Amino acid sequence: MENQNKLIVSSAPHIHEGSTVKNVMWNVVLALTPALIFSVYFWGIRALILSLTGAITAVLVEALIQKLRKVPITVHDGSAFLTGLLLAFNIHVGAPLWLPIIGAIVAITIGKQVFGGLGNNPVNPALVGRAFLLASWPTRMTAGWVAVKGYTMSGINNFNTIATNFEGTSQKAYDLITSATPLKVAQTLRDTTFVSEINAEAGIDLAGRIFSGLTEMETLKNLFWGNIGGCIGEVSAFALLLGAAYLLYKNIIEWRIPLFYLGTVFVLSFAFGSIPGSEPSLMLPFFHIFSGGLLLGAFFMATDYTTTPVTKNGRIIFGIGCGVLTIIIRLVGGYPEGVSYSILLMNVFTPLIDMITMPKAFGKVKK
Amino acid sequence: MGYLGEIFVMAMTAIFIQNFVLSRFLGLCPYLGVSKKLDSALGMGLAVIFVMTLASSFTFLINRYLLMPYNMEYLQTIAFILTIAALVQFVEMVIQKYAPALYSALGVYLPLITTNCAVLGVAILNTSMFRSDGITPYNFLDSTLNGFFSGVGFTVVLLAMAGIRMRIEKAEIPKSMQGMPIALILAGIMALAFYGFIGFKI
Amino acid sequence: MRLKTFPGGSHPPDQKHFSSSEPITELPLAEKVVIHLSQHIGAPSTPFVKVGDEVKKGDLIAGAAGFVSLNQHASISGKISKIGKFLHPTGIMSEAIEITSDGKNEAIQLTDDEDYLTFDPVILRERIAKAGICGMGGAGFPTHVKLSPPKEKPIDTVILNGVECEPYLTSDHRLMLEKGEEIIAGLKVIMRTVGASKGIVGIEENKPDAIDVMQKHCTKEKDLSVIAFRLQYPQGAEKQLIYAATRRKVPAGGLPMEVGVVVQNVGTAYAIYEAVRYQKPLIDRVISVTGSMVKSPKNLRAPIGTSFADLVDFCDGLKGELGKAISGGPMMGFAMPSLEASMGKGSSGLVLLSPQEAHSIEEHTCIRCARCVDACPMNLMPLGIVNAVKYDDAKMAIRAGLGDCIKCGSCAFVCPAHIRLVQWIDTGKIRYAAELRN
Amino acid sequence: MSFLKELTKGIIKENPIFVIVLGMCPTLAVTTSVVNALGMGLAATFVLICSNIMISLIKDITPASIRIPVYIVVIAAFVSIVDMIMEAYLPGLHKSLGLFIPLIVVNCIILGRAEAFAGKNTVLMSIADAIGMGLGFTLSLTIVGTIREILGAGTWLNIRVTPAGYDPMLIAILAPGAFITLGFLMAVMNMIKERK
Amino acid sequence: MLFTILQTASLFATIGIPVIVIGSLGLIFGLILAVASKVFEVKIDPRVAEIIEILPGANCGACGLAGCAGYADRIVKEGEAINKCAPGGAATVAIIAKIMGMEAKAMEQRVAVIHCSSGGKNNTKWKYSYEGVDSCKAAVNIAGGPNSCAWGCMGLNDCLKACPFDAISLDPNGMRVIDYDKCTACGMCVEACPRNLIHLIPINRNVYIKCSSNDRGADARKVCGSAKPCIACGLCAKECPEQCITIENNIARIDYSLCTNCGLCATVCPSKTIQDLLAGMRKKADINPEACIGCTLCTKVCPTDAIQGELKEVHVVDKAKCIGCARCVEKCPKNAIEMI
Amino acid sequence: MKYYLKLGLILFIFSVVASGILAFVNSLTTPIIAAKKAQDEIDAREKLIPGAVFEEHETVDGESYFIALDEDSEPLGFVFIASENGYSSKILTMVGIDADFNIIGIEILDQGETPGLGANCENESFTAQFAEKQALNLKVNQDDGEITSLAGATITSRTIANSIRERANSLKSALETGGEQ
Repeated sequence: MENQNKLIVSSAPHIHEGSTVKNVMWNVVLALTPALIFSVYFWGIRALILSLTGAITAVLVEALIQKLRKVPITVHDGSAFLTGLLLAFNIHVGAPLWLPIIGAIVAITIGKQVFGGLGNNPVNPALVGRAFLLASWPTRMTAGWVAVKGYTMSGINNFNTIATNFEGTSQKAYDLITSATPLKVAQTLRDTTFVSEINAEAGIDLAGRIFSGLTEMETLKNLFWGNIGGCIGEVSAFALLLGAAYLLYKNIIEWRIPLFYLGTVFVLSFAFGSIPGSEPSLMLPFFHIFSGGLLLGAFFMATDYTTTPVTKNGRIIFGIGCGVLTIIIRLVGGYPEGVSYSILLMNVFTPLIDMITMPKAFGKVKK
Repeated sequence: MGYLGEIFVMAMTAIFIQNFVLSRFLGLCPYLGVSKKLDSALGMGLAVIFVMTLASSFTFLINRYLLMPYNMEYLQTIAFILTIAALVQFVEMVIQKYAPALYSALGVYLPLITTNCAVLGVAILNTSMFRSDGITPYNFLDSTLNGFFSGVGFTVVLLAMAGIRMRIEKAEIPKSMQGMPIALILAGIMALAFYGFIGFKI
Repeated sequence: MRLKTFPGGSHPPDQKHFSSSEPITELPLAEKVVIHLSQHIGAPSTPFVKVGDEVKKGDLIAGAAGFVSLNQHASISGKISKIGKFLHPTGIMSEAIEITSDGKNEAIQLTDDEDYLTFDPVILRERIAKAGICGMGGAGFPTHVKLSPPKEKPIDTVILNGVECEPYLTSDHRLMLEKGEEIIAGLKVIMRTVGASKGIVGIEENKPDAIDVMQKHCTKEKDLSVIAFRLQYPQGAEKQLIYAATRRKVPAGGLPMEVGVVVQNVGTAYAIYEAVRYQKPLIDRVISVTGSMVKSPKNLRAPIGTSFADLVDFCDGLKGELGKAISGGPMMGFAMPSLEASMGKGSSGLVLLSPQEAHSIEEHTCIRCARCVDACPMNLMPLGIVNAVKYDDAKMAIRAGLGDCIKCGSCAFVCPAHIRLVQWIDTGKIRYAAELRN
Repeated sequence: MSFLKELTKGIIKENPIFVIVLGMCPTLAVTTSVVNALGMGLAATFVLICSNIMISLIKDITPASIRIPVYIVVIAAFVSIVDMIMEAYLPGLHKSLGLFIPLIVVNCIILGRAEAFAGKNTVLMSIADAIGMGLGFTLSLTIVGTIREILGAGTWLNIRVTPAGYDPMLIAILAPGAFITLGFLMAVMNMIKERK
Repeated sequence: MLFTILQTASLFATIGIPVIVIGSLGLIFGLILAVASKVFEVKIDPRVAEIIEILPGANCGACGLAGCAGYADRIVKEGEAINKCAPGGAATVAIIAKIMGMEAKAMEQRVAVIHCSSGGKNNTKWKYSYEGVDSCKAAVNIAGGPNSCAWGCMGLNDCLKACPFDAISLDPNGMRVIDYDKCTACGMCVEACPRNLIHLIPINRNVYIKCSSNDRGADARKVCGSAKPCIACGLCAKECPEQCITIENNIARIDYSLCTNCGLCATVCPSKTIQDLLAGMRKKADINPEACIGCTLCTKVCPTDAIQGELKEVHVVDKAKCIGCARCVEKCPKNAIEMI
Repeated sequence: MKYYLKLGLILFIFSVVASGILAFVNSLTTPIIAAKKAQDEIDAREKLIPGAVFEEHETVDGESYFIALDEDSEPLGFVFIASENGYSSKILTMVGIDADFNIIGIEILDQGETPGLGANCENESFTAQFAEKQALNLKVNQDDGEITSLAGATITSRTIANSIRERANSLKSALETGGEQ
């Protein structure tokens, strides 16, 4: 019969710190807004349109699927919005509008809803969407990038000093610096054909010069503020760090994965990141950390709750694994950037990592 | 690059870049069938490594010393499958008799491997594989190692698959997606992830 | 220097302001008390009286049924009016003896042995057992059992638990302020009983006045010390307290004596002092009546068996509609279906919450954020245990640490999905009791 | 059981791909285009028919303990024949099917039908079973191939069927697309089954 | 002559060598396997061998196990389900069933019934307002369960969730209804109920006690939300013509091995605790006046005194009183009574 | 013993029959396959430089090439097969050049590149652009050359261009040193 006016009885604890899934997700979205603001500042309203297209498509698709599945519609929890936003952040501003739409559809269906929705997906849905797009329309995803006005794609502004005295090749160096993202430049320089095209010694010399240009202070500054070419969300290291600091402060993400991820990249890029003809320098790790989607990945995607290990040691392994894979792909892989794939791959192995790092109870000794 | 480097290239290629399951489409039946539980996946994986290594070396010898001298490469299929079937059955009988513990761990998976196309696949592929210079065909050791690494590649993805499947076992997967469809989509996502290894220059 | 603490844990708001400045007040005589036969861990006591018997305050009315059991004494004088099922502070119905007061409050004769500190440990232990003392922090383990460690496990350290990490509760805090000397005396008795050479009083940093008082009483004794801990829940849990104070790790599934430590609540120490010196049985205790819904929050010294309704009446009643009544603290206490229940020897507080505070949010599906893993002071995987219990996988649940869980509630407190982790774990503990024993 | 019933069951009721879920490797590997799918399907059908006939003929003279090796030899022989004939007369198709022609030997459908059906039934019934199963296999391959070719290349049987502006979704003819396409097809089959 | 030799030689080259090579491979493997099968023979359960024999042997892994032999082994040793072989199909299942001796035994069909009349929205008394895990097994530990009756249904539907056949559904009041057509008596709901309210009874007995309270009558009445508790008055036990009802711990129990499904107990129960699903639907006795010899045997067995008639006179059934137990039919020496 | 023999013999008989049949089929198909391959090459050459007569030659390094002669036995140009490992396979390209090493046309004979990406190198739209380009410094646009790479398949495109360039250069030096035997 009626149970109003009865005392509420429930299991302990009877108090809660007050966090909810909803405010966790929207807080992450909030932490991403500086990056969005920066990219709108750099590229104008189109960055915003692409981002919102991705996010809104994701929300609509999720609502539609949940309606078809006849389960409660939970789009207000912000997870779909976040997925769509992250997906759009991985697309460059010159991409057609249908790219984030299809990406968001794929991310939500194949990446998330077929597994039963939030909490069940084995890999990061936004990255599934991105990998899908990259495999389907490689040219659309890798061509037609736009540099920030007044700057070059690669962030190297003093190309005049770099490429002088190289008869017939300065045009080539110029093209490279102005039209390729920093990591693409690094990859091209590493490719022996670039060097061998010109007579060998001069070629190595030129490659070394351009590479030093990548790692000099001025370029790093451009990388840090975002005065380069790149994907919508990854362009400004500063904005991403701002968001990351907020999340760490709010205790929404945990420090282990980002720290070990970035730490591994730092160490490995210092050890192996330079190219023949260029001196290894302490700038090199910073170049690797600020360029590409590493900060976006390390703080916002490798920390995705559902798809990363739950154990503390597992998170350390995960972070190191992501770092190693990122550097391997950047240095010897077929893609200039390896953040997405390294996180995806580690996602695949997350259940195994969890299993082998199951924590021992306090006071439990090894048998 | 010394021979160690050659081995490294071979391992990376077989395990990640040209993974048997995810990019060569070989051994899919056990990959989809025996990946529901982690322990059986591990048993299957180890058995596959064992048989693939053994089969690679045996079929290499048969190919090099029986078929090639007489220009009878067209008999590869029949000779290889006969060898593999007999080999597997023989190994199974031996360990069942002398190593019951090993048998209960691995042996039960052996018959399943006879008809695993990954084993015949690696045997046939070995006959047309070249070292990284693109000229030297695989020798006996190369073939054996390739068999071993291909088996390892199979095992790695099988284990990852089993881990994920055990985790999503309890997820509220839409009814029509349960079972094989979700396993296939998972495989698709894993293949997508393995695209990160594409174009490696090692 | 950073204060000592333990790994893991959470930071619930302490909410001590309601009653921390209220001195301990004596409760006027209640009309009825209900003495439960199971106020402790172990076999329920055997009643020695029948309906109609006249008893004096302090009379033995039920005896220990075995070693791990407890004596129960009348907490007021009067007539036995009923022996039957009454509402227990944990919310269930259980066997109890009801005494109706005769208004005289006549007590048995007490002694005073000033040389109690020279007594043989055997006698000390006997007096403690006779007085029916159990752990007063909430768990209710019979004290004489805890103070009888086997010979092969020598005890070198006694830790007094003055942490009171549960939000709202202030009874231990007030007791330390007002009865500091007696508590230290109790500590010395405990040390003598178990043959320990070192005594530590552990207090959290949010009670600086208590730290001062206890330190004052300890200054003369070189083998006694007071340690201040960083504020972190559950500092008061036995294993966490031992680790924070001594860096010793009690083995999983083991008792503190395995690392040479005995932990006692400050309230217990006070009761031990009274029992040994005056041979006074445990018939009353200090309880905090607090929370947003009580008109004047107080720390009361009340006879065991007083109904919570009587306590609330003495605190000028409720402010409005009551949402939840918790016996104990909000992290580990029990919500009760009504205030009819009567307090027991382990009742350290009564927390009264409004309906708004009491309502909880619906469970969301787990998003695997792993905050429960980070918060668990026992280094377990709460989400793993819960999933296993949900799908009835006893083996997996135990592998993930079901048996080691201390039910501190840190995991459920921080869970953004509001999953009732503790309830699931509790369900598992009950369902797989047989498997856990193996 | 009638001849006709044996013939038709393999196409829908006991469809080897969608219902029994056997022979996944070629299903995923060679369905990048309809031509390949048809070629593979027909090659397998041919082997299936021949081996079913042969095995139902010899079933009484094979001792149980070497049944599998004998069956495998029979199947391998037919597969090799197909391999050689295809190389001689359809070199293009032979090249694109590549490794998967010899691998018909270990296709679970062939050995499975040999064991489960031909080893126990008459020649006539075995032929019916083989044709049915083979057609079911071919049909399934063609469906998968159709979807993948249209999505991934914008063509069907190498004829352009999509509007000029269509930017082919390459993933459909790559490995991940193979898995995902088949996964969704099976989900659709399940959904249809549930409706019934 | 020379030509013939040449021809033979070239024929040998094209066909002979392959034949020799592969033939000898076959011969060697055949021999090795044959010898090995004897030398390394390991005794296994003959049933395993039999099952391996009839399984397709494709080792496809569709069963999720390691090959046909692995599957056969699991069937025999661990009782794995026998219907997992996709290539084998129904025929194989039938043969395995035969080998395993699993042919459907003639077993009395049973169904699950819930021994409580509360647990819905409007017929449950609550002790407190429960907030917590939506599951009976979890709620039962919180202050002894949210409903006032410590023995009754908490209405959180663990049984419904446990049913693998969707045989349990909710009526508008939130009461669980068991569909007898779908129920297979698998016992999952019996396991699931933490208060042991569900039991399996023979499907042809339609009478059961709809209460499980061990409280004494007055207490039980106080806490029962539907006001239909068993008060252990013992009327049913007294009236039951077969003496199949016993009262123990303040609750009546029916011994179904004796019960004849007459439904009399349901009619006498003062608190309407006994559920009779056939009430009012049973056929009533009818005496053929021509065959009745007036022996009065039937009047003696009738539990409700529905048959009237003096010795040697034709008896008449009072249809209003007859409950359709058919005891008279059995007793009548002349087969004069029929249930219509 | 008899049991073992029986098993062995049965397997033997099956193997013998099977291999016999296979050998027979093989003896029938081998010539067809060989002929077909040869014909394909002839067709390809014919397509590259129509109406010419081809004469096979070998350089000192043992690499074969063809000289295309017109009706008057005047050399029209050369045809050779360039091969190099591409992205995931060995790519064989037949190239026809005129006497000045300008490409007349190319034909991809064999490749196993990624379908949809590298495999598009067989498409007319890709191969046609090679015509009339100078073979001696053939490069793809990424390397500052004139050949527009296939979308998403730079490696394949580059492999083809580079292999042609290298073969053309080695042929040129072989011809210049008069290395013909």
